[in-house]
Amino acid sequence: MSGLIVSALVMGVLALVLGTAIGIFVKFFKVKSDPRVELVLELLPGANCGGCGCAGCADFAKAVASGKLQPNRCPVSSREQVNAIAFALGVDPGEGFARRAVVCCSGDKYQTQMRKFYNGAIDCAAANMIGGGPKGCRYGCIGMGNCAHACPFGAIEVINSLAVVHQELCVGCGKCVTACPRGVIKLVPANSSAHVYCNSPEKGATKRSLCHGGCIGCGKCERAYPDQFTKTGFLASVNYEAEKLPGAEEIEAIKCPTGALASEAGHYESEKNAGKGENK
Amino acid sequence: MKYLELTVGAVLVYNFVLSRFLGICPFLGVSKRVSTAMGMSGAVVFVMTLASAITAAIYRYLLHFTLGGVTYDLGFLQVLLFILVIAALVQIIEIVLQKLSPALYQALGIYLPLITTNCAVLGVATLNAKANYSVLDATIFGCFSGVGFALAILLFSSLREKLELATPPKAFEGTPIALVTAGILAMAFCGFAGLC
Amino acid sequence: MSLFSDKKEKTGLRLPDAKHLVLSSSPHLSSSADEGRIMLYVIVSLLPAVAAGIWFFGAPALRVILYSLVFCIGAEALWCFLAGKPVWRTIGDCSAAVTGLLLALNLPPGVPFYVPLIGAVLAIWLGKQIYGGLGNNPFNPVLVGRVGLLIALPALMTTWSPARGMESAEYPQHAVFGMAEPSATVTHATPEAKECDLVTCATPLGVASTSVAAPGKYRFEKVDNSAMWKEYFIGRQGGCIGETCAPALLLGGILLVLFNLINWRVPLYFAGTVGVLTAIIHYFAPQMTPTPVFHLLTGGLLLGAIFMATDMVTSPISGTGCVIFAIGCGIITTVIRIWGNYPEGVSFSILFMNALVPLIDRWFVKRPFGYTRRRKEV
Amino acid sequence: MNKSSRKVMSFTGGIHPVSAGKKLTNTHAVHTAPLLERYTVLVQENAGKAPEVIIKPGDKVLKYQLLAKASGFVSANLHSPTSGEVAGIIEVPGPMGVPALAIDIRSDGEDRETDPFEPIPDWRSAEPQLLLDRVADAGLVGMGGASFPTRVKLTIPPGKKVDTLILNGAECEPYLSADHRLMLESPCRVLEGAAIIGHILGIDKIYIGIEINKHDAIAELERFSEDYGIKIIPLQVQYPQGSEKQLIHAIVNRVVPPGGLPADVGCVVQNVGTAAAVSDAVTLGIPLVERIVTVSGKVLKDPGNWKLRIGTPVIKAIEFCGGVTDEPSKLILGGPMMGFAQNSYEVPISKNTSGVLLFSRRRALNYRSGSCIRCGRCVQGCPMGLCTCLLATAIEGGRIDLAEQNHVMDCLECGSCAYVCPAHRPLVQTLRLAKAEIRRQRAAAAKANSGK
Repeated sequence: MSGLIVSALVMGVLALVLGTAIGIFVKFFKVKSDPRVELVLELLPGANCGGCGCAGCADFAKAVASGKLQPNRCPVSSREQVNAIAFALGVDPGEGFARRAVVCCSGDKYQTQMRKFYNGAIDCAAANMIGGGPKGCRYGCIGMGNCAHACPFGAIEVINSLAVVHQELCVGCGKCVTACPRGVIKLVPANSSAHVYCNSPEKGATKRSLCHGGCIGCGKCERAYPDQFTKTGFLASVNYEAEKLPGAEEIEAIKCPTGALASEAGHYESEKNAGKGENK
Repeated sequence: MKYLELTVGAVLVYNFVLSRFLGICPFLGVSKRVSTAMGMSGAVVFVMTLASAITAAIYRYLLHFTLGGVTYDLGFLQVLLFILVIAALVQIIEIVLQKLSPALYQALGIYLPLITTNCAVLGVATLNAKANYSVLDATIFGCFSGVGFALAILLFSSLREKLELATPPKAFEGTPIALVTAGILAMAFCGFAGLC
Repeated sequence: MSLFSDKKEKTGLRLPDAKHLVLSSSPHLSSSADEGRIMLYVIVSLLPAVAAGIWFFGAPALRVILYSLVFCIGAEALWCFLAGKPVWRTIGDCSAAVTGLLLALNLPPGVPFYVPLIGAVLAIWLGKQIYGGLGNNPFNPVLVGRVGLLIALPALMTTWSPARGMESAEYPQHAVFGMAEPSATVTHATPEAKECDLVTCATPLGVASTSVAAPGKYRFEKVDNSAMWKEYFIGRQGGCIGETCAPALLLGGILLVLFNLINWRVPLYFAGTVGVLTAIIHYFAPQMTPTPVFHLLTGGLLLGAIFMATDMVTSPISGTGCVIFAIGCGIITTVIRIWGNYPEGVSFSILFMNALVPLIDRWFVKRPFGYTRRRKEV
Repeated sequence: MNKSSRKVMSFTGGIHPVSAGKKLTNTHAVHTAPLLERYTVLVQENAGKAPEVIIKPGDKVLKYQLLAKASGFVSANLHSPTSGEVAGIIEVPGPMGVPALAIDIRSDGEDRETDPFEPIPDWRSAEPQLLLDRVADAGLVGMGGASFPTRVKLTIPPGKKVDTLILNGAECEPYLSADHRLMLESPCRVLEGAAIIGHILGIDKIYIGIEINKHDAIAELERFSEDYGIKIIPLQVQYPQGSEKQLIHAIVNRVVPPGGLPADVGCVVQNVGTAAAVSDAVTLGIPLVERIVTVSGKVLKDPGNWKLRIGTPVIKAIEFCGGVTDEPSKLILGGPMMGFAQNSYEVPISKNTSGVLLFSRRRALNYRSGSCIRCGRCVQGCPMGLCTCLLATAIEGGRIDLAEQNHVMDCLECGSCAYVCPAHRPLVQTLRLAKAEIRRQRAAAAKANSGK
């Protein structure tokens, strides 16, 4: 019996001493922190991609908790996750903000002329500093995969020296946009499905001599759907602010002569199959 | 000479991480950068030294004592008491660190509170008890066990920082290659066998 | 009169199309150095030691060397094949051949074929390829193989056979190395030898670590005297294939320095540290350790100092770093030899110091031009 | 004069590239190129801001007439290389690999000159400011490679004091011998130019550093140098001896601080070619429209040194040398260590083109992206004492911060590391990439700071 009492006593006294010690330390060293930051951080995906414009998820959590940013700025979180954060903080989740990246170039190694022998580091930025890498076009994708390395989600694949974004994996964080030395990658609304896969503002004939896949500025698309397409110089572009974004049927109807205007699925298919015919 | 044996034994021969395989969790967890590894090892050295001192004292004077002619043997409380002490120590470190070095606190993350359940810390306390070291011996042993941990994690983190730049096959990137490296490191430490 | 030159005939102009000109960053010239050639030079420098090994240990040594070479190159080829790397180009850089040769030199003669096989797999796969191949490995692959074998197969790795000449009547000591006296000869030269599996002997370091002092006598007198030193220097001692013959190793070292492949400081400081430390300890406590001459000439010190500690990939970059690395190796070797369980500590010490290389590289970088230690205010 | 007893200066690090390349041209006297039908003069010849074009297509111009006017402090005038008609302002392949604007001048074959400037033969009594203005008006830029406007280099920033002028006659790049021939054939122009620069800066300590493989040039200059009070310093044959920081260290044993300019240690460094141009501009009143260019390479039929006018397309320079005997795979403007590979024959010669080199596939360095074996040769060879291999590995692994900590910004891009690398790794390119990235980051940070 006395053993029981003594052991309880020993434990109790020790616990009391240690508890007091912790209490004293807390008094002197306590750091005030917003518990809501932790909460938001927990609800965030933790990819640290920087797509929100902050340096990592922790920074974003701070910004959201302090009301500087709206929760929907996180491109990785799904709508439900954004709503959960908004609900937890009792703030407005914000308007739809989803974006996707698109590599606006169709100049794979079969389409574009590989006119320059390049010998050096396999890195887009490095190649761009030396005469622009192995391809003739000064505006297109260099195809050495800096964007693919930068993508935290593995959404970019380099096929035949051309980067192609897998739309189902892309969250629109924009890391590839900063990684690309040429600015070929653009962020577009997530619900768009057709794009002009060309980035070169050069003259149609010049472009044609360099690349078979480039937009030659024929204006076919603009004539057919003036609301949805605009042509500036020799480069057509999709008007992403239009009421109805172009889809498969419009593409089908226009029949772009060079194939620069294509649906995402069609573009991916054609790149995947490019060159197979030639090998046979 | 006894202390030399104690220290060399704790640091090299019976290195906590690479020979006894204790404390692997933070060894793998916070060894991505040398700076955080150094912060962690500082915390571990501190906790191990203090925990060794306090637990040795508790073990010697609190768990076996005679009161009013009755001898009490509270050995069954050993683990319970040790964890209590270690937990309190870690709590204090956490509070202090959060105030003094928020960056390190952030970098250590979950591994800091996890020192509580770090088998290295509890291990050193139990080993002390088993060897029935005096309080001084236990403190020295605890401290140098911590130094051994620090040495291992310092070497390991610098290697990992270098490996980060290497190009291993995809399947071995990250933790697998780190574990292989830790294995080879342990092999190198085998050579110290028998020093004391 | 027109000054134009364009009317001139364009003769002899066979310029390629401008788009076939190669674009690259500067510089556009290179020295003749080449990775494959470096490894080839290393192999050339290893040849004296290989030849000495075969001379002293005969056919079993040759067998081990061939096994090791084949297995190392095979392991490399298999990995590259499985990993989808270019097989021939990887083998073409000769690094696997160097690893194979060095591994063989680090094995006792007469080990069964699976020892070099396991060693090769450990060295090439675990030591090198798993890290991404040549240049990425933090540990010397050969040592990963050897230490792995030493830990896993201690008995096989410490069964030594006597070197040529040790069975002759002039050899100063037979009994201490566990060999029969020449009068009752059982050597590999006689028919009886064929009946036994293996003729074994002990290494000087092994004998030294187990020798007991007779009262009033120098503990190591049997193995540590000038007559024995001469034998050790020539290479008439038990040991790994490549570690016994000092002249061959020194010649290899000189070749390496001449080829500008190693930092001469590393072997010098490594061996020097061992020599100085053992000299001090021997001076104050002669019963504790043999003389420095004994330490320098026996075991794998020379092989390790000249060929393994100097491995470019796993030693520090800067000169200061190399010196620290070598001194560290020397200290740890001495400590393990004198106090440790293992009679030999060269492999362990280099492996341990390999782990320190990233830290040495970080802390002892060369000061760039223009950075003064204390910025002087002018 | 006993040369062997003289102390030969040098620096630590660096490499000893093959010396055979120089022999192709260094005994060939400079030829003057015949007049061409067409010159495409790059608008931006200088580092800094492009000058403002003041002529229109269709204008008739005379030789030495001003084509473009400096548009700021760091900018330089541009003069016509011959008389003729301006056909237009067109885009031509530029020396940096990107198309550049150029003035297309159709020569009228008469090569009529204007006299843009009054010669100042007694410059010793002239005002330094007058001479400095002349240097600026004549459109002088550094002819060693960077083509920094000479006026900027000769205007000492306030608070700095210079006491030493160093002329760079090292010409450490393999293959090039343009400066060598210049010093050998017109030593007095070089010395006079040096003396004029010294007069502008108010300096009487003037050195000319020359690598000892040009002993004939050293002897030639020494014949006259005492008249000008100039000291000739023989330097060891070692690349990059002609780099400003290394040259200053070798000659006056001063160390330019990281990120600093020669003026920080009281020095001004000028190329010998620039000095000769200064002499022409001041004593003859001629602006800079031509320069000596080494046209070399084993594949050329007849390599040599040519006096070429700016705007001469490279193809013409190759033609002057009789074309090629073997198929070249690389065309380089500048030296083989720091020059730029070209992919067009239409690139015009500019004020800083010291060489036109054609390399066959065998001679040109073929980069591979193998991994580093840490042999440390690049570290030994780096004149700045950088651990190049560690830097490159870090950059390839995406750790630009690590590279920045280890002073990647001090890299000269001299190419010593890539020259000696046995794995033929594109080290310079990798380091250059990191430098560009760090500069971008710093600019972004500065912008963010100023915005706050």
